[in-house]
Amino acid sequence: MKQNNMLAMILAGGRGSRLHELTNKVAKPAVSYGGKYRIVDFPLSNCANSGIDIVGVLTQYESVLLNSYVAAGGRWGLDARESGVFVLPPREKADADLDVYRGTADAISQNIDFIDNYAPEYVLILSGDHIYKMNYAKMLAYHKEMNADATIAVIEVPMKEASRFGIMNTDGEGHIVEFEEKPEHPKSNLASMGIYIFNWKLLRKMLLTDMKNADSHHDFGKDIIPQLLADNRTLAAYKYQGYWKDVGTIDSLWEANMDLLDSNNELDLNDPTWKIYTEDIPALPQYIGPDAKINRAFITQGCIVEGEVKNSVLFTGAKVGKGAKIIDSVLMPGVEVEENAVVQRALVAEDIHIGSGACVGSADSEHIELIFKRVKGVE
Amino acid sequence: MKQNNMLAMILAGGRGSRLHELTNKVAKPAVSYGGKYRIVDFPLSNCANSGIDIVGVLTQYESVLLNSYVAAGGRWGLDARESGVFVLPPREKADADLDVYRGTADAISQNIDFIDNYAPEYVLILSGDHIYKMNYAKMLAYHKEMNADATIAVIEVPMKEASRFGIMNTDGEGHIVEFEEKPEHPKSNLASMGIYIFNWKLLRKMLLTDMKNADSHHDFGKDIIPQLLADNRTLAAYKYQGYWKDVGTIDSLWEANMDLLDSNNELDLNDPTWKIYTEDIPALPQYIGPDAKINRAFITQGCIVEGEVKNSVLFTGAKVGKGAKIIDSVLMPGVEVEENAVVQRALVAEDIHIGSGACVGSADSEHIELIFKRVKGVE
Amino acid sequence: MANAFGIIASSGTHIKVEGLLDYRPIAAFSFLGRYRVIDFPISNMSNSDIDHIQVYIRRKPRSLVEHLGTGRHYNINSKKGRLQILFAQNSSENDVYNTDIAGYLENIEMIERVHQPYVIIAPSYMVYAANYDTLLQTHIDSGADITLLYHSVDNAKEAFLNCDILNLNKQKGVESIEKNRGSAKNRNIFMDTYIMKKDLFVELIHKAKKMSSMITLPQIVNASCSELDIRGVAHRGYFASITDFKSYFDANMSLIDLKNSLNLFNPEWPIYTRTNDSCPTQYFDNADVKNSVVSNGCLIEGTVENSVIGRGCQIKKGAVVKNCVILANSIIDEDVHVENQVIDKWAQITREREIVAEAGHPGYIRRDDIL
Amino acid sequence: MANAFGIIASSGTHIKVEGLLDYRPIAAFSFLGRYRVIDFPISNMSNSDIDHIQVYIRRKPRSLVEHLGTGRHYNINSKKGRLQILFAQNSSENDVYNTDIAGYLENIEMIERVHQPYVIIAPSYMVYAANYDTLLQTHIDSGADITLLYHSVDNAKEAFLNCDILNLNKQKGVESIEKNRGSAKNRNIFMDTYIMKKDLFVELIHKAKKMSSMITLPQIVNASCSELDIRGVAHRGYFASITDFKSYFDANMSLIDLKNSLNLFNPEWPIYTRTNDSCPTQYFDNADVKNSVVSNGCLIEGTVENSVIGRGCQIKKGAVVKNCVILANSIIDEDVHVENQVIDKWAQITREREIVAEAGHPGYIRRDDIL
Repeated sequence: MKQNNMLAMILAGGRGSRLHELTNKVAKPAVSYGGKYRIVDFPLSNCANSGIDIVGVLTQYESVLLNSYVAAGGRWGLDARESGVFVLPPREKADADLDVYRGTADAISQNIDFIDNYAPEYVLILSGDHIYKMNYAKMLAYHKEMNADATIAVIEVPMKEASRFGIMNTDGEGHIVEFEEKPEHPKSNLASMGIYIFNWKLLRKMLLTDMKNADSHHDFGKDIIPQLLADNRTLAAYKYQGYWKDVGTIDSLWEANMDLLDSNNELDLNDPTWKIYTEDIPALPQYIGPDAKINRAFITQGCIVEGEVKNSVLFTGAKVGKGAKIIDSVLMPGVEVEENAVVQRALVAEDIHIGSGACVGSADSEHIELIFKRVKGVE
Repeated sequence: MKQNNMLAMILAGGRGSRLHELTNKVAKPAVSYGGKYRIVDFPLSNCANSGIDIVGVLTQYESVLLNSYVAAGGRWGLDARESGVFVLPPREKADADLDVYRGTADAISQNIDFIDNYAPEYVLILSGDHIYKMNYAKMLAYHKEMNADATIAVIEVPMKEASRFGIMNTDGEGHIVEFEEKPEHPKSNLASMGIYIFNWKLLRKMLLTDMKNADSHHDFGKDIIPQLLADNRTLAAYKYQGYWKDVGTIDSLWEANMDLLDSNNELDLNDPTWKIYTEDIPALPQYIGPDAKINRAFITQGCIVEGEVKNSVLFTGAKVGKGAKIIDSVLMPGVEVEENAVVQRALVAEDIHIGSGACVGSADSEHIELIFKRVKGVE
Repeated sequence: MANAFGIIASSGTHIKVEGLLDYRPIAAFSFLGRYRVIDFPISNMSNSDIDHIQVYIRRKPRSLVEHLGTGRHYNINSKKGRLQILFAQNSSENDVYNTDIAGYLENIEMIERVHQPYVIIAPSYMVYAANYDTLLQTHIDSGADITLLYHSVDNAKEAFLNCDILNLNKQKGVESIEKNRGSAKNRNIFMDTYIMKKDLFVELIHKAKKMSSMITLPQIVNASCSELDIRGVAHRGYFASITDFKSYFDANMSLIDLKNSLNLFNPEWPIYTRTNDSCPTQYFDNADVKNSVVSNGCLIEGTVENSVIGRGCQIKKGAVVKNCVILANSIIDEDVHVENQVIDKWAQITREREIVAEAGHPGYIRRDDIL
Repeated sequence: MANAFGIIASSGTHIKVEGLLDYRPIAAFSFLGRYRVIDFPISNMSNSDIDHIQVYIRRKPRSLVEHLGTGRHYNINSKKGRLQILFAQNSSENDVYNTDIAGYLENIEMIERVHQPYVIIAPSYMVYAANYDTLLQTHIDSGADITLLYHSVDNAKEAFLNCDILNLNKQKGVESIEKNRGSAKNRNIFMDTYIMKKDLFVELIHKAKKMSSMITLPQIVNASCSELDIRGVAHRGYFASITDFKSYFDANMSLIDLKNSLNLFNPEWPIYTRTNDSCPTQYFDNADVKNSVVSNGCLIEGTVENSVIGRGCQIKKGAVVKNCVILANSIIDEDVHVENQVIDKWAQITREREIVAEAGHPGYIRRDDIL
């Protein structure tokens, strides 16, 4: 029957505390991005488009919104008969008390029973907070071709930034021979994307051992991968080329949004053969008023623009009043900027009102300003 | 818009330990019943048929199967655009550590944020492990008509059994004036079914107070209802008539299955206007062999009967070999009874094989025998 | 959970929308960029808690069948509820036989098998918001046999010429239904919306059949005005009737005005549609967009004024689009100037530099056409 | 994620199944109680990782449209995949115009817009299990232009009389396709299943159109046998072709034998269908059921032997059902004796005490009929 016998597990437990107030109420994977998406739409749509039917989402911190959001698997077409998105928070078990996940590997260990239900041959481990498009079916084909025990997706980063990443050193045939976490003197510029394919039988065995190891951090990068190397297992590096972004900070989240304004942006959300699916919110089409001025912008349905928008991204339901100016900024869903207000180099959080005539952000700030509280009008 | 502005919360955390080995791996609401159903199909189908769109399922103990099962809301049609079944296990929060639910009321308290998302006017609280058909829309209409702060569904039980239940004493107009948990000398025979409708604003306020009360058991029966009475709130009793069964023991689970064999059984699973929906498993229709003998039986698709079945219920994929006899018994999904084996007054757990010629159970046992381990053949 | 089921009728054979109708029924027409006309009656029903809806289709069913699916996107529970697509055979012998009544008769068992006691019948060529649940209650409380919905207009001389009108007495009793001949300004336009008991509906179908094979539902209701208690109920809010090419164009244009739009769209009464998973629209450096309604998935480098732009359109550099209704996936190439046009799906305007019609007489560009 | 999209063709006009075909196309025929014939080709495709499937319908689409829905129950991802229902207009002028080619031409843009390079075409009137993914690989590896699936039989004199046969050379090259005239016992029955490049398929459609409006796909493929490399691949396992009333009855009966059944049904290759949410079947005190296939939702008090019973049927006390195929929701009343019958949906046999046809010549009871 289905040949793509691979189940995906998305690690979506990150608190994303460097996103400050944006993650006060939602987990990082549920943060809004690109006008109408949430970050987790990317790994989930990638799974759907890669023909993966069963996806487990490992959540932890304050995840009521994330849980409800991903549970509606139909958004990604993942609700056919033998398909589903399953939210997997820590559970109480017959032989173990309720406890948080101790690390990325522990999150999988605690859900061995879930995975066993589907008896997959391969398990794909993903992070829930990266923005990219990848065909995991191709990565699996490479994994099989390489006869690997595990395959890790890697991306070339500028050599000078390599010491910020987990770096994979490979031999001439694409086998990983060494893994260094944030090396001071990197030997290669192949950074791990935190995307792994494992043969399930092997991983299962390793996790059972790892669970009992008191010295382990129960982490893929720190424990499982080094152990595989120590055991002389075949680890393949799958080179990815294309857009990939970890939006860990307000600046990088803003930047990732700004990337969409380029006429030939690498992410290309308009590609009909690899759509990114998301929640479908009933909304009017965009209303562009008689006095509006729009220049380099990414605007979605439900927006009403009566003022000026320049070099900015407007999320669902954002409203820009007459005479208002939005420059180099991101307006998250439901933001309302009243008449004559000015927003510049700012990221305005969901549902925030900027009163008429108010000015937020500034053209020459080093960092992007996050506006997360109502701003009163000045008129 | 939708007038039935009521959200349902199903308490599905019960361990069901009196069901012994049946609940080793699954929570009680996920236990199989009636040939093709699981117990939780009943409250979920009732919700769907009553026009409720949002259902939260509060799980706790070892719920990987239950969680995956209810998450596929499409089984009950609860996956339309503004509809969904959401699994709600205990969560870690910004201001609170991960902890188990301390009681039925605490389970709701810990999910106030979930409920608030939907801003319902009414909240329906249900238990996930009772078998019955009820139109909650009618109960809500009664709640409104009575202008009640809370409405509790009650059922008449034989007076001599009343002391096993939570008993509601009412005035002439259907208002609850007193609540007694398992009273030694019951004043009425109206037993609480554990089904409550609350005005959400009021319940929310009470839960916030209850959470902080160190002396509370955080339980609806023990704390919230008595408090409502103490506060002189209007509590209405909604009298239910019809089949209702708590299948807490092996004997009562067996009995509930046997009830289906009556030609005019009260539950009437064949009623086209109130169907019970469940997982749809690809299976052949029933195969009845050339030498089969079937007499008073409830048999579902995927079964293959080549022997004799009398007064018994066969679940999906059960197989009865040539010459085998199934009498007064329940064969759970995937049970295989080989040639010439005899099963009598027994409940055979999922996927168990009974070897050829073996005999299990006995015609005159006091209790129903639970077979949960493979039985070897004797030939 | 309403006490009624819904019927969405296929539009009558007297309604002709040149061009667009060659490819799909009016129900499947694109409307205001992201909707289809049928989204309005279905959303009205779904919002009114009607969860069993029968949609009648006579011809060109493909796009409508695909758009409707199982109705999940209209918030209809697919187990308890049912969005049922029923087909009326299109007689090619003589169009006069293709009445609404013929379609109902062909599917009469499907109507008889429904268990709700009331039926609400709505047209698939009109755009309005209405709470059928409230109307049903009004109908039941009034004791009337049939309730008809109407909209009072003051431009019946020049508009709504293909619609029926209700003649009402002081008590809102319907004295007759007749064609609007454009003879008076003020008229009560019949919104082709009926509420009655299912049994009466079935009775009327059979009665009509006996009278003539050409008789339609409004005609048999009109013929019953003296025997039955038939009442009109006035509708307020936005109302448009798509009965010809001009009225289709005008209805779209009228909703570019946000004030009109808010008269139809209400966050408490969502109009659902099927998502296409398009990404947001990208406006480039030289984009100049004013007073327009734009759908997602577009790439806009040119000038757009006073227009409705469908999903996935491209307006290239130097292109000028004025007073147009552009349907999904069309391309207006560099330096092309289009004005007063309805441009059907997948069209590409590349070679022709100027396609301009005079105001009040919009032109039509065919689907998949390359100009 | 296969490299191919699927087409499920509507059955040719030369195939007539008396009675049943009046109400629905063969694709929508009930089969073995809980299935419909089309469940087999769609499940084959879904199991072969084909997630874009076009189903062509020419007439009476209602039950098929309802059964197919959006394809979720066939395990087709509704976002990435697509179960597309395409309609071929049924010409009432002259049935000879209603060819498969005419249907493809009518929807040619829908075929051209597909991005998969290969197409697999399967019939909607045959019952078999096959892995199209393996076949596609075989096709690609062989370098053939077209691969055709066939089944070798030894009863072609009396069965498969309305089917085509393949004449093969030693290398499995197809030399010609012709009608089975019943002139030989051993024949390679063509399973009306094609694998080729999409571009070649489109080319053949246009070529056929130029030759004659009456030409069909097997005919144009036959006409191409000398130019193209066309090969046959043998199919093993259960195979039935429903081309007339008798073959429909026989196919159902053949699967009462569990051995045959296991030749078609395989837990690793599930045949999906749309659930009706029926409860299990209830057997009462006096039930006497032997050698039969029974669907869910039945109430059985009588005797059933050697029969296929559809969903929700009632066999009342004293009733005797032998060698019958009973479709859903029919009622066999007390003491009624039926034998060798196909009983269509919603029929009630109440007054007639005995309806018995002779073996080998099954009778047919109409849908909704009361006897």
